[in-house]
Amino acid sequence: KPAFFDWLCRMGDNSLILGHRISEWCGHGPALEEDIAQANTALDLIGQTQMWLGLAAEVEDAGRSADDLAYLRDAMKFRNLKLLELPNGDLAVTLMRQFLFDAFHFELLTALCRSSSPRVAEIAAKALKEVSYHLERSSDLVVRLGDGTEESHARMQAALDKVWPYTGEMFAADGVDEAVAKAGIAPELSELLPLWQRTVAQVLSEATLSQPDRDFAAQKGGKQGRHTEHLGYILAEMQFLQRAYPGASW
Amino acid sequence: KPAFFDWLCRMGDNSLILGHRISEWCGHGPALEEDIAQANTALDLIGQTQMWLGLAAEVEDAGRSADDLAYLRDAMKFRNLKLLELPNGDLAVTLMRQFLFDAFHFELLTALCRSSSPRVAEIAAKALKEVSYHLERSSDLVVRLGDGTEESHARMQAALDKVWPYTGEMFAADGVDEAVAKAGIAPELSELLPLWQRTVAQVLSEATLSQPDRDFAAQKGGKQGRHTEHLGYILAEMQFLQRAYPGASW
Amino acid sequence: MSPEERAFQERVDRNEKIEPKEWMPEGYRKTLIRQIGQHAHSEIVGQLPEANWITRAPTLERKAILLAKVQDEAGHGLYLYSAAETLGISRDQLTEKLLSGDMKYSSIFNYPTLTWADMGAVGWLVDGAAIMNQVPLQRTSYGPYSRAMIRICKEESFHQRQGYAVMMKMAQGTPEQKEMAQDALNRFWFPALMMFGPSDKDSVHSAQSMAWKIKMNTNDELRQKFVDETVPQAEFLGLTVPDETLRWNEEKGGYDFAEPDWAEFFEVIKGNGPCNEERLGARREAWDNGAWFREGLTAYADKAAARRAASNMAAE
Amino acid sequence: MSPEERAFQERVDRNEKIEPKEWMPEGYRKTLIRQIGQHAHSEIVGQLPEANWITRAPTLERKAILLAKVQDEAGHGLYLYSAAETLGISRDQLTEKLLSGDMKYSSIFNYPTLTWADMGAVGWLVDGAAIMNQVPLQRTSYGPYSRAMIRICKEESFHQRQGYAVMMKMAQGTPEQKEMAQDALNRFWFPALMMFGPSDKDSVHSAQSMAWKIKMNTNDELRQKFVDETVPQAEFLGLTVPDETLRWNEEKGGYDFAEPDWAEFFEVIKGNGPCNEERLGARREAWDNGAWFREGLTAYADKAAARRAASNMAAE
Repeated sequence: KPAFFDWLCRMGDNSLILGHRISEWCGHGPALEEDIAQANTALDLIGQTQMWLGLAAEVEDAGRSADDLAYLRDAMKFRNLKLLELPNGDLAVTLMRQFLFDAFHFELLTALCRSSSPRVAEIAAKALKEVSYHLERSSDLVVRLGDGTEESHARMQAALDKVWPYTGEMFAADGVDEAVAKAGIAPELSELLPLWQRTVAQVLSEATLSQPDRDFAAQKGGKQGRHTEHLGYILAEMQFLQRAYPGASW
Repeated sequence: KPAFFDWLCRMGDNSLILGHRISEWCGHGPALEEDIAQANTALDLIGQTQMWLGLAAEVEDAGRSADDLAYLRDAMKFRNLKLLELPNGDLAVTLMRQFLFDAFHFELLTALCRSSSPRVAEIAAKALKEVSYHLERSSDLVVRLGDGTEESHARMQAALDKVWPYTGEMFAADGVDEAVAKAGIAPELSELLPLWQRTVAQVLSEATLSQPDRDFAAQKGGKQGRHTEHLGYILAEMQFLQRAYPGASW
Repeated sequence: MSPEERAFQERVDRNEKIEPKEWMPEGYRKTLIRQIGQHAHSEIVGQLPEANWITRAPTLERKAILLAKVQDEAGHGLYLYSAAETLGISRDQLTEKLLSGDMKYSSIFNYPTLTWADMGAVGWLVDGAAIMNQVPLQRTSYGPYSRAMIRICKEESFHQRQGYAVMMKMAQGTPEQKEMAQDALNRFWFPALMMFGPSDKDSVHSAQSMAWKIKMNTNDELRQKFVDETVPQAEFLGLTVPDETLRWNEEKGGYDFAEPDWAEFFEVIKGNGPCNEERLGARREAWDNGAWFREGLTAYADKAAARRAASNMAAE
Repeated sequence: MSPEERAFQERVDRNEKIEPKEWMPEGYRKTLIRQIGQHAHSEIVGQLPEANWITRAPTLERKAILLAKVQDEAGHGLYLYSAAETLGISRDQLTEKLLSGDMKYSSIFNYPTLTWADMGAVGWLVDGAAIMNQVPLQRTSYGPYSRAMIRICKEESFHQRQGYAVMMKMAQGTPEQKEMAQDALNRFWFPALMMFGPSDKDSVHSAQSMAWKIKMNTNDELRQKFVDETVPQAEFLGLTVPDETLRWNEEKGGYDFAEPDWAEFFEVIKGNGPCNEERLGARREAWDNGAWFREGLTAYADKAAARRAASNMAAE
């Protein structure tokens, strides 16, 4: 059960933190269609956060709500991947991060539709519909911008090089991952790796981008609460009102 | 007394918020000497904050400390000038803001050394020593960068144009200012204006910069708690620990 | 009036819709471009004051609602730019006019959003005032504009209700929340009244626009209507409208109220509002930083078209 | 050994200080440049992990202390660059070597500071380890370096005490604070042990450096000393050193302890630590963004000199 709770926090924190980062683009996007798509993705992710953290709160059964989990935990207790808390950079970094995560997220949710937990399967099925679209959009943009102008190609390649060392954490299973896999709640992460690699290889090739020659698993720790220095700033901003006005109702 | 408290908060919040902004440069300055000088200025300003807010807390006599005032008020209750919460921009904006404020701060503290409140006079005398040096340094840098390269000149002029509409607030007296002036605690702000104008005109002329042709008082409200959108972000960051761990001792 | 102009005016008078390819007076076209363009720009710039609180929204639910709202606004921008495009001006041209300062956006968005209560006040008052303007425009004479308005009004009234709900929570919340709510009302009341434009006696172009059914009511009519609807809502919230002269006038069946400070209004229009530089700066930065993105997509589209052409050629 | 080299070595053996203009072997000069340069770079880069918490320091007092500390570090950088300059290399040259990755800085600064307790842990453990290295270097053979070390050590031991005081507050604070303190110790323990460099058996150049009195103790000696001093301090705080194998060895009069993960050490050195890119990126950005500032000052200085020359000429 503690492992299940922890794992649910990972799911919820991933969507919360990525949703937060994307929402920073609101009103600042390069084209109206892109603004709308980003806001929509953020909205989907916040919705998924409500479901995952809602279930986490139920499983924990300690009287906390999804909002309590989102707004009243400090960085050490957050379980999201480090990849997702990286600053947005130029839009290239944002989109590349999105694609690399979407490709993983899609496979994970697909597998979760067969979870031994009906609640998990139900949430996964709902989220999968949205994430299928996220992946479609982000892989399409990676292809078009990778194979666009010289500048867009260079930016996308630089973005890929930058975020690559953070991608391995998605597949690095620890005790929590093993426990939920054993219980049939979630798949073995190692099973997802070849699927992810295939998607990534295919999209990057179509995008005329080269897979970086760097250890893709150099950066880890987020799932265990050891984050980058960026997360603290995200939370200071995100949690301000709940922290400053404890107990108020909004 | 409420006016005195409010006025002391203005003094303390000015140094707190400017100190905060400058401290953002720590480790990111253009030259080691500049890093040291910026950190030193920030340090002076935080020290002054402790004195002003400490006295404000005494005057209020409601059991709050300087730290409570700094860390547990939300933006509406902050009384600093809008000028001081503007983002740092390039170093040109930071230095120009510093100079324009230092020139005011210097005259204000000079006058406050003759305050009818011995406590105010004492703090002012201490702060004046530091601020004399701040003004010396910032006016020197404005001159050297204004009359430096074409690029440094252009940056300093752009910085001046940008922050200029925020300077008038320093001299815009309201009921609080009038009350403390009447009590002999603080000078009439209008008396400081010609002194400030003389310093500014002299330094800008030596710096080969032109005084902007814009209303210098277009931006107001900070002293009454109506700030820019930037202050909320400053406070979210600054106050995080005190908000997240109420009552803890550090 | 030429025969064409007369025929045109008769169609308008008969409430027929004018469609893009049909003849219209140059003035009609120009006025519409200016009005629809300004409206579109307002939707786009209007994202910024609210985007300012998305990352700080106090609950997941409120964050989702705010995101959806900002997304809707971008969508409205899209409809309106499309409507303007039917008049022969491209979205990029309109954007350049916005960024150069050639075209304006609603001056309300040059005021900052300083507390969470502002998310309530903006929804309640700003969207409220916007709706007051827009509802009659559903019957405007230009077809594409009228249809855009119908879609937009539906969503806007939803936004206004959400804003009022936020305001309600705040007004009924802790003393600090109530203070924020009152402060938000204090700050947004007069700027909201300004949204209807200058007083009728100072308003230019109005008569022609009304004849063309581009403008359906006078500024003062709409302002009165807004005050009459909003004051009871404020009372219901337990908040005080920041106008000491406000009182019910039995005779006219509406409130007497103070004029906004028109000097401030014209200052803001001129660029000296609290956030003019931030707002336009943010949009310029977004546009400039996005150049590589737009160019990349265009280059890809060109390459893809060339590839398709080549493979068609090969297939022939 | 040439006669000059022999004479030089004898002076070193007699504990005479070598001064800038005196003859010295090329290897001595080069090794010193590398060592002093690395040390200077470490002071500069070392500002970043602590600067990360200045804007979030929990009280005004703590903020002031932290600011003063970061300022001191910049000052140490200044002394050390000056010491290096006496060996014939300029500060700008050294900076370029840092930014190009040619010269290193202490790998400890590639670890992030994640909670406020890290401000304690960095002061206590990182400054503690640095002092352990630096105290003997006050007696180093090169005069300017030795004098810089004397000034620096005084301030560093002050920093270490302040760090320990923060740690004490945290360890004696709320359960959450204690948890942060323990977590900080867990994260910084092994990286602190790495600060003394690889085990003696893997350490190159050591013998020559020790003969020249550039290095005063072996890596393992210093590491042992650090562990022996630090473990009781951790116990006093009520914190647990994250090393299950740690135990007192009566026979050697010191602790037995686990080696750090040297594979991790070499990965971090290679650039794959948690923050290598952030740290070097921040310094590069600072340098690049500051170019106009440095150029502006130089241009002014040139103009001012020319003006002085002209007015002197006129006066003659």
